[in-house]
Amino acid sequence: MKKIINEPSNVVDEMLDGFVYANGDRVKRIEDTTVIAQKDIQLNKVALVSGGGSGHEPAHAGFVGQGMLQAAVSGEVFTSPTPDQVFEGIKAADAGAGVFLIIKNYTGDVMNFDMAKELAEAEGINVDYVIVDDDIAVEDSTHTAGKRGVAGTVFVHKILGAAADRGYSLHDLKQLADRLVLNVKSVGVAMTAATVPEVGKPGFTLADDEMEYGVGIHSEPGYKRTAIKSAEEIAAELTAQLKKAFDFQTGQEYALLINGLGATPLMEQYILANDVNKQLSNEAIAIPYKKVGNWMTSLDMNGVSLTMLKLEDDWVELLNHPVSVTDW
Amino acid sequence: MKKIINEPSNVVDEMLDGFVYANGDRVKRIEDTTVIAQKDIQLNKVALVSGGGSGHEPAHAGFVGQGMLQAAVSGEVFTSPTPDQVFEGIKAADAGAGVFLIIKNYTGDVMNFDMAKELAEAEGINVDYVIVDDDIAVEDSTHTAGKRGVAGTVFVHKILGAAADRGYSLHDLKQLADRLVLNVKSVGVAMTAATVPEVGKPGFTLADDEMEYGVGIHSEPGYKRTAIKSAEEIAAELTAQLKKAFDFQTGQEYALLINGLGATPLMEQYILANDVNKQLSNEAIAIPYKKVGNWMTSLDMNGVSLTMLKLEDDWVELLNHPVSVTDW
Amino acid sequence: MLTAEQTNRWLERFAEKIEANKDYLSELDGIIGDGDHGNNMARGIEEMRKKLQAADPASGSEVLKNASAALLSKIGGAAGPLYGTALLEMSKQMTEADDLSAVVKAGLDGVQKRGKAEEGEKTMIDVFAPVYRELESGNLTVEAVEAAVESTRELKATKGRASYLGERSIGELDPGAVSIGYLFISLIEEGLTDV
Amino acid sequence: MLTAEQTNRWLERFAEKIEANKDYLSELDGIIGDGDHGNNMARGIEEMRKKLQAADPASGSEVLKNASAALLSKIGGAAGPLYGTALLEMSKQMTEADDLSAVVKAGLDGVQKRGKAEEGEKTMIDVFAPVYRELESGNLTVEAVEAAVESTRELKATKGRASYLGERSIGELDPGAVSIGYLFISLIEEGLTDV
Ligand SMILES: Nc1ncnc2c1ncn2[C@@H]1O[C@H](COP(=O)(O)OP(=O)(O)O)[C@@H](O)[C@H]1O
Ligand SMILES: Nc1ncnc2c1ncn2[C@@H]1O[C@H](COP(=O)(O)OP(=O)(O)O)[C@@H](O)[C@H]1O
Ligand SMILES: [Mg+2]
Ligand SMILES: [Mg+2]
Ligand SMILES: [Mg+2]
Ligand SMILES: [Mg+2]
Repeated sequence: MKKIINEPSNVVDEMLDGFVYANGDRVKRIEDTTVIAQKDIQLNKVALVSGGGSGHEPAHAGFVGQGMLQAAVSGEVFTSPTPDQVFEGIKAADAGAGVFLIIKNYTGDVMNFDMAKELAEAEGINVDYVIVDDDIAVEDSTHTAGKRGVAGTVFVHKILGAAADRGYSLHDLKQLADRLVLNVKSVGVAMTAATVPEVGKPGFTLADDEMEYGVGIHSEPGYKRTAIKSAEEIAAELTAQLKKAFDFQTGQEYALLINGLGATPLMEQYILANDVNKQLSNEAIAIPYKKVGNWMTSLDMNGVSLTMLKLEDDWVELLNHPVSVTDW
Repeated sequence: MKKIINEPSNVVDEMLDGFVYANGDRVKRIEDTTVIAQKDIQLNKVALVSGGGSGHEPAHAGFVGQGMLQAAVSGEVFTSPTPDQVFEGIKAADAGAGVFLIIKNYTGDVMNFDMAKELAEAEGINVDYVIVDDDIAVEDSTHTAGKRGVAGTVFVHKILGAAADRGYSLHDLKQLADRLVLNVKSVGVAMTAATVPEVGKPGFTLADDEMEYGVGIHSEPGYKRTAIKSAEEIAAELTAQLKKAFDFQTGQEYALLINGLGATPLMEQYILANDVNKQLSNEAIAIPYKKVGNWMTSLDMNGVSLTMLKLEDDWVELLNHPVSVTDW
Repeated sequence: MLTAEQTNRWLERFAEKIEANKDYLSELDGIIGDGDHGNNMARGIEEMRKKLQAADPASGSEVLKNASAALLSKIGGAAGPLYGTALLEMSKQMTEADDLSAVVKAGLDGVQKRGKAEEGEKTMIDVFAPVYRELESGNLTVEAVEAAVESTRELKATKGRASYLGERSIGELDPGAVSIGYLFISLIEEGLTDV
Repeated sequence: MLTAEQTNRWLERFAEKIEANKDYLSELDGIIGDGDHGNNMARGIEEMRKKLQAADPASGSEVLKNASAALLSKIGGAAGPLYGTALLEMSKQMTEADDLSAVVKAGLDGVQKRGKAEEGEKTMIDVFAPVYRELESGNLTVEAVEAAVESTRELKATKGRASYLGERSIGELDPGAVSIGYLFISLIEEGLTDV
């Protein structure tokens, strides 16, 4: 395992301290917690809190700041944070207008955030939430824990953050959030699995000439293992999945996110972007917003995911709303 | 070789198209060239042009935009661009007040940019330049091509870009640039070498338990191969090298850049940042500016570099000057 | 009901089993989940030990409450809220009832309310529920717990992370079933099922 | 001086050698440089062929000028400006002198002005310079070129990318010396050294 770390069990604590060291003008760490909170939170705006297991950097701490998240709560690597930590995040973020939680759809995250919500409500803080389940690689049936929350969560952070910054009430944010999650879908491909520091070996193994479609951001299994494909073929597969899931209609507008999973060079992400463009230019849809880079990673996983968000109303404006965060 | 590409010989062309697809609101590609230029360049300001071999993304195209570079010229992977391409970049960037070139110190870059400068001057464009040679892993003696230009170049882009945005003349920019390059130093460590797509195998090999200090961003050899060290030990070594090179004095101020080389997760970069902080907090110097992330990468190299810039005058302000680029 | 001393013995034995089987639990989770169950449980157990040693509780209920808080604040993931809820609900019930099976039933109900899983979905419920039934009918044995744990092997997961594997989740034990099995085996081994 | 037809033959033979040895040149560069010299040269050669086939030049000088422009615009790296300068300066000199050694000298001077390397620094200069001297004294042979190329093996690089290796650059051929060796060997093989 080639990692620049110290004790594997200390990676989260040290990372958070390093993050605050580097970005201390914008954020602070709430003492004795894993909460990164915005400094100088504006009063009387709904505060956004998100988080989850660590290992997805820059998510979520990199999105803390004016216009996006007011607090991010980090669990151990790939392990959802505990209710008391999330509760600390809620308290740190609350500016008197309530707190809105953005939760990725994993059993652990849902339960821990839900318990934190109960704790906060018991202290008189208004809390509402949304569960993001954008990963179309998983069937949404009674036979699974439901679709997973992956990179599409980043669009949800951004748009809700902008809306909160513009003064949306908790109720209005909830309405918007519910529509957002219905409209955001992602699918990924992995060339290698991630290695959790405390585990010391990759979550699964792919042969030198293999890749897998649909792998989750914690190395959850995908839907198809195959020989390595060209960028063009990968773009064709990923866009076909999204096309099917959305059922593209003439005149629709979408935002697009190409997300590196941690070890994939930006060069390859842009090559894929070029091929995605070629695929989508055959469709009668418009893509007025695009973003490429590492946003919701999976430690050192080599791979990418493709997210599309069907745009409604003023969502492009909200995507373009200025933010003051470390990574956008 | 697990890469998301098509024809290895087409990676640069496709990447540039993908880049413009994603960032077309801000940049354009000059037709039939490898030049990415800012749209709507402001008249009568000195324009900045940089570039070099590809494979260092987001450098350099990611820095094109108001307040930083007006054009970036890409060569083949790890191969300096040709004079005609650089000349196209100069022409695309020129807004009537002259063009300033930021060149990394490699024999090829220096010669190709120099020939481009001659071509531009022959057409009446005022051109000046600076050569960045921040890599202290290399001895600066008559026995080498001189110190290499690596991640410190990013600080030079940022500060000169801000100065140009504030209206510095070509002459004043040159003065500033000459002082900057004397004050910026970097040193890196690699866990793995990069694989150039057309080559298909890593530029060198390190055993599973080995790493190498001082490796260059094109897999040039470093100064010490050793067993894998902890983040703490790596921070101690890198800061010791910089301390020696700068000869830290009480009261000095520095800017700090922790730069991922492509395949190193942000988590590890922040862990290293934390250890760098521990090391530097023993010194009587201040670090009023810090930045962590992938800025000057080496394809899929696993490793990091540490850059320090001894601050003078208003350089912190220039570092904080707002920019409108894809990656900052 | 259980005294503080009895409950401490129960949980200490449970802690030892978790620590001894930390890697095994993570390995099981590596096959059908994300490989962290042993680490998660061990982190919680360490905190629980600290809390239990520092406290001077008056009752078994109080011990369980302290343990619940420790586990809830350190395990994380799916197991954290479930163990936290199980122990908290058992703690509450202990102050009211004098019947161990009612106590376990309260824990089971809490976990089902929290996790929405039924029997047969390849989770800790597949141990929790039969254990409750055996307790009620007065013949809970180590073998019965082990049989319940073993029964998860042939189940297809439809809850939790293992559900993403679909058919491929069949053939391996559920890690949460194994770890909660240790909880009940510890209870039996400490001779607390018929106090 | 060389006619257009002669110069075309010279460069075509050179092109063939580069293409045949593309991988070899990159391998050599992989040992002491960054492994791209063969690819760089091949990219330039491909463009040169295209340009030379499309053109209808009146003189050898014009052929060299076209070739220079092609190489300059496609090789990149260190070799691009050096080859471009060498051919451009030779082209210029051809219009003035009728002496091949003077033409080669002009190329050598151009490369030295551009790259600031002296003999003994393990670069293409270590072939270029002796070739010029042999030409001047009238006995340039393939063996002499090969000996010059071979002489770079024992040199320590102090210019270009190989210089970062210091002592470790000793023991391997310099890729640029090998490629420029092909240029002069092609000249001899086409029988153009004494026209
Ligand atoms: N909805 C649920 N109800 C009951 N138990 C569950 C549920 N979801 C998961 N579990 C249990 O949790 C265990 C996994 O715990 P753990 O690995 O610590 O959490 P995570 O899945 O978040 O990594 C599973 O083996 C299963 O027994
Ligand atoms: N300063 C110089 N003068 C003359 N030749 C040089 C000089 N620097 C490098 N070279 C030649 O260039 C060759 C390397 O070319 P190439 O690999 O294409 O460029 P790069 O080093 O930029 O990758 C070396 O083998 C050497 O012969
Ligand atoms: Mg987990
Ligand atoms: Mg090169
Ligand atoms: Mg798990
Ligand atoms: Mg080379």
